[in-house]
Amino acid sequence: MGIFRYIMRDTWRLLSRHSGLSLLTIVTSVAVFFLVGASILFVLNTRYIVEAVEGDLTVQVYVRDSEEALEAVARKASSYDSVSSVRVVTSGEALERLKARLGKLAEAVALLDENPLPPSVEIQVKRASFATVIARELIAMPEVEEVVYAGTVAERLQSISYFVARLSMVVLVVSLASAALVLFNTIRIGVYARKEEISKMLLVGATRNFVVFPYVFQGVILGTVGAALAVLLLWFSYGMAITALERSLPFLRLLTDRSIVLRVGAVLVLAGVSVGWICSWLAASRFVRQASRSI
Amino acid sequence: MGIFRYIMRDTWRLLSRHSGLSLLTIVTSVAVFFLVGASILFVLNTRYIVEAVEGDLTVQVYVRDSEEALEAVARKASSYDSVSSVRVVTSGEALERLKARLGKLAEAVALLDENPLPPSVEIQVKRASFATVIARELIAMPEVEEVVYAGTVAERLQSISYFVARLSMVVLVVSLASAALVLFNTIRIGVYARKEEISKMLLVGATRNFVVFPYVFQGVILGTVGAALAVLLLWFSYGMAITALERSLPFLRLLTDRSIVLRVGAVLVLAGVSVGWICSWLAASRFVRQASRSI
Amino acid sequence: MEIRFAGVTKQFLPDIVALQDIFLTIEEGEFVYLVGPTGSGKTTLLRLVTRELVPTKGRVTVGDVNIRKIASHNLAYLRRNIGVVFQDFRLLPDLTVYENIAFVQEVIGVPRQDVQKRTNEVLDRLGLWRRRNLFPEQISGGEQQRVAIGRAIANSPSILLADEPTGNLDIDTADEIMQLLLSINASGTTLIVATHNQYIVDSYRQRVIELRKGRLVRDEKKGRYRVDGDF
Amino acid sequence: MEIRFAGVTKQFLPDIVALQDIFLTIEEGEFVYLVGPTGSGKTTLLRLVTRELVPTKGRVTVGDVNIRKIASHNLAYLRRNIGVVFQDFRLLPDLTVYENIAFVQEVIGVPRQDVQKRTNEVLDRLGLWRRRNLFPEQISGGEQQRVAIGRAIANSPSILLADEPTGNLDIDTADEIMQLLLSINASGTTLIVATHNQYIVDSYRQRVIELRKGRLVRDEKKGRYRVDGDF
Ligand SMILES: Nc1ncnc2c1ncn2[C@@H]1O[C@H](COP(=O)(O)OP(=O)(O)OP(=O)(O)O)[C@@H](O)[C@H]1O
Ligand SMILES: Nc1ncnc2c1ncn2[C@@H]1O[C@H](COP(=O)(O)OP(=O)(O)OP(=O)(O)O)[C@@H](O)[C@H]1O
Ligand SMILES: [Mg+2]
Ligand SMILES: [Mg+2]
Repeated sequence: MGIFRYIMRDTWRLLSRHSGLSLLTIVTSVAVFFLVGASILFVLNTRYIVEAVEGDLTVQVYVRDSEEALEAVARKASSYDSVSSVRVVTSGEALERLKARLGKLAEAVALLDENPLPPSVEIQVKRASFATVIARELIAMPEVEEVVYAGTVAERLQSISYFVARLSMVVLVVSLASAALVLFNTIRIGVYARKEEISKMLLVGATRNFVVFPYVFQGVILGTVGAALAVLLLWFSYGMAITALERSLPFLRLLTDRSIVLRVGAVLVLAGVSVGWICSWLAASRFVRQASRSI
Repeated sequence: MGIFRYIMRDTWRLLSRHSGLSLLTIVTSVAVFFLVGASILFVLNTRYIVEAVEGDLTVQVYVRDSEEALEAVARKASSYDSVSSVRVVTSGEALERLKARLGKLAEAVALLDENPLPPSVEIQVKRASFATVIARELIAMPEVEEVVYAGTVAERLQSISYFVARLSMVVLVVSLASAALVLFNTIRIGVYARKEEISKMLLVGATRNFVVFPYVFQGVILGTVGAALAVLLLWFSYGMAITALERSLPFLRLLTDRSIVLRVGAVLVLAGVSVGWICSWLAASRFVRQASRSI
Repeated sequence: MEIRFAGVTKQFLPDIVALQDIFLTIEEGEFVYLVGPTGSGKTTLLRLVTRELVPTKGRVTVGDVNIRKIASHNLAYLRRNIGVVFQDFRLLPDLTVYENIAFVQEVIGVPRQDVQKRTNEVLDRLGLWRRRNLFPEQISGGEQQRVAIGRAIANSPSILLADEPTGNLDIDTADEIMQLLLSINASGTTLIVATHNQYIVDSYRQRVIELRKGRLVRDEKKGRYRVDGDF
Repeated sequence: MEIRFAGVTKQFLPDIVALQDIFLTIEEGEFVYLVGPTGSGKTTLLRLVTRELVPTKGRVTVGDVNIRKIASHNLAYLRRNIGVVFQDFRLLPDLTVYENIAFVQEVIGVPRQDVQKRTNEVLDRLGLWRRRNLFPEQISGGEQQRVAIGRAIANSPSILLADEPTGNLDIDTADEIMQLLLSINASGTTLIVATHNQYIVDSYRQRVIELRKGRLVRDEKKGRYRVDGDF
């Protein structure tokens, strides 16, 4: 217990007696964690947008003209988990839509004696990849005449979404790796500046732990404070970014709930604690080993 | 001249006698420059893709049915710089297209006695924002009956492209700022580890420049080597990324020419030189000033 | 604790033999001067006792332990029994005079109040009380040397190694320090003092061990700094 | 160059007056011992000459220059005329013995060959030739001290300040160093030697200036380490 208090006191001394060094390290870790946090938020939003776009995907199922057939198909479609909404479109509605769509050509359609358009069931799927599956299953029903859906678009969306998922992993891995590397080096160079002291402490009978732990706690504090400040910065800049985006790109659906920053922030702070711990532990015990190697 | 040689020799000593420190600094600067380079390439590609998508934008101009009118409109359209291609679509072609587009409904069209579709001029614009302008100008021509273009899509594309342009600036500024900050801190902490030596050198009669310049050159070398290695890394990983992207997202038009990496690389190396110079100069001269302040 | 060198050679580079074939026993509670010209191996001998160095040949034992056999994580416990006044002091530059002396006690877990009491006692004894809140670089060479001495004796170690402990002290202060060392020795601590100070060796006669070019050339009870008629 | 202290006081903290009201003139080419108990202000006096410190009150002039008036970028040129053996040596830890001595010559732009010649000469004179490629932490205390001396004399400065230059040397080596310093003084260099070494002060009699608690209490031509019957 006594020892622990001495170690905490030594941690405080390390921080305060080289406040310049501490400040530099904190600034570095703020920059690093801000970058990591920003890339995580970017990735989360991109994924969300892609998902939202995917959600707009419609499968149009043309059905033989009978009330029961329509209902059967609609019922079957509703039973899928991956379907988000099902709507029945009658022949009349379909004609109205066609007229609206043709615009200039509407008069051509008006020349028709009878309505040639079949009724259909409009299915909204949750994910581009489901469209193909559902289309294939519904075409097997005897009531169904034809299934139309944006094949290429669905495929493209699917591969884009797959790509975004992978990209987000790459961005995360690269930014986390660089972050850890940079922090590790910074902390290590900081310890390097004091390796003389480490060897002196060992010479007067300090145990390895007594020497190493103040550095470890110092690293944890610097990492955590850096991460926390980065989260603060992210909080404000995310707010501003979202506001700016909503003004200039109102059609994008973004993660506007700022609580997402807090969740990302929690991860960052945790990373700060562990990166700080690991890096300073590695750095300090390396110099301890070096210093206690007798020649 | 003699002095300069001594300074170069001292630079070499700084690098080689603390090779651990040099290595750490290089690794940090590789990480930092890699991140900056990657974000630049990301931004360039995003801009390119947006431009490419924008380039797909078509303005359809319906013209009163006469050869001269069609030609007049086509001629006028071709005269715009912002137009990338102009094509005349006859009534017959239009009908074929409609049939293809209606699919299931083609038979409805087949019932028509005469072809009710007007001929049109199809204009490809280079940029979403031009579509509105051209549409407005062409509708003023007496030969033109109607102008149809993807109004919302054009607007969205325009704001997305505007946003991507701004985003790329933000990404660049943030990543450059963090890079400079991290490198500055790293170099500064490295010099911090040797401030004792700086004050000793000053005490035995070294001029400020004699003390500072080895640190400056050291910083330049570390920054430049770091940037160069980062460029090498980018070269390979960009190749791999492009290959992977082309396989999974073949419809995306990317900057596949790897010479783009070399151009970005040149910028990075230049940044390495200048950031290395400025940071180490600031750091070293700060400690020189501190050491030569008499109490 | 007894210190024993059995055929110890310490070689640094192919052509630098700092100690050669040293046989030496220092009993518990002895007071030994280590003399010899500069570069003769005095500091090297002391560094072998604290296992800052390990011998190239031969065996060094402290108490019952062969210092080569100590696992490096147990080293701290050996060193706590040995107080050292380093020739270049090796004070911790970020700690004040007070903190430097307190540190070695804290390291072994002495409770706060005891540390306070003992540190103040030592500061007082060495005339450093008024400098207690200054950092090493703010005090004079002789003051730093006394801090180093204070740090070495703070834990009342069973062995005290003092490497040139009076090199930066005037004669009167050196006398006081010698009184202090003698009283510590009287309480049972083994003392090895490496020194060039003829005055103290000749004034406070004790066993003298002389090294020359790494070889033990003289081991005399109640000796002098130099043998009469030496060179 | 003449060194003149005119009413110099140096105060560090509200309660630490390291030097008080010093009036002192040291002519060009003089040899002066600076003595006094530990903490009496010897090092502080020397640091005022190199402008490591500026006086709190009074004026220090070296040659014709008031050291307070030197622009800090001109300081280097003042310091090149002053060789200093620091009490704690202050060798550059990343440079070998050879490089440490060569460095001070390179700093003032001496051409390579001349640096080589002079450095080897100095190494030879100080018996450090065989240690030339070792780093400071690899050599003994006395060897480090001689490197510090070698560095200070390498540029044949017009003023040589030596702070406790024999603290880590045995008597014979100290004698050699004194011969060296005397020969340097004979060639016109002003010498101030701060020391606790009674033996050298009494053997090589020169002007002695004694400080006590920051005050100049004695200034004697051909003096001794202490006045007979002192305390
Ligand atoms: N790490 C090392 N590498 C190479 N040589 C060394 C090393 N440490 C010591 N030596 C050499 O060993 C010899 C003995 O050194 P040591 O420090 O024991 O001398 P010393 O008797 O303490 O001298 P002094 O009185 O000058 O302090 C010296 O010549 C020194 O140069
Ligand atoms: N930077 C400083 N801050 C506070 N006090 C200082 C500082 N430098 C020196 N002193 C004090 O001034 C006094 C004179 O110091 P100085 O180093 O001149 O003594 P000295 O005569 O050289 O002693 P020694 O013989 O022990 O080397 C000392 O008591 C010291 O504690
Ligand atoms: Mg020694
Ligand atoms: Mg002094």
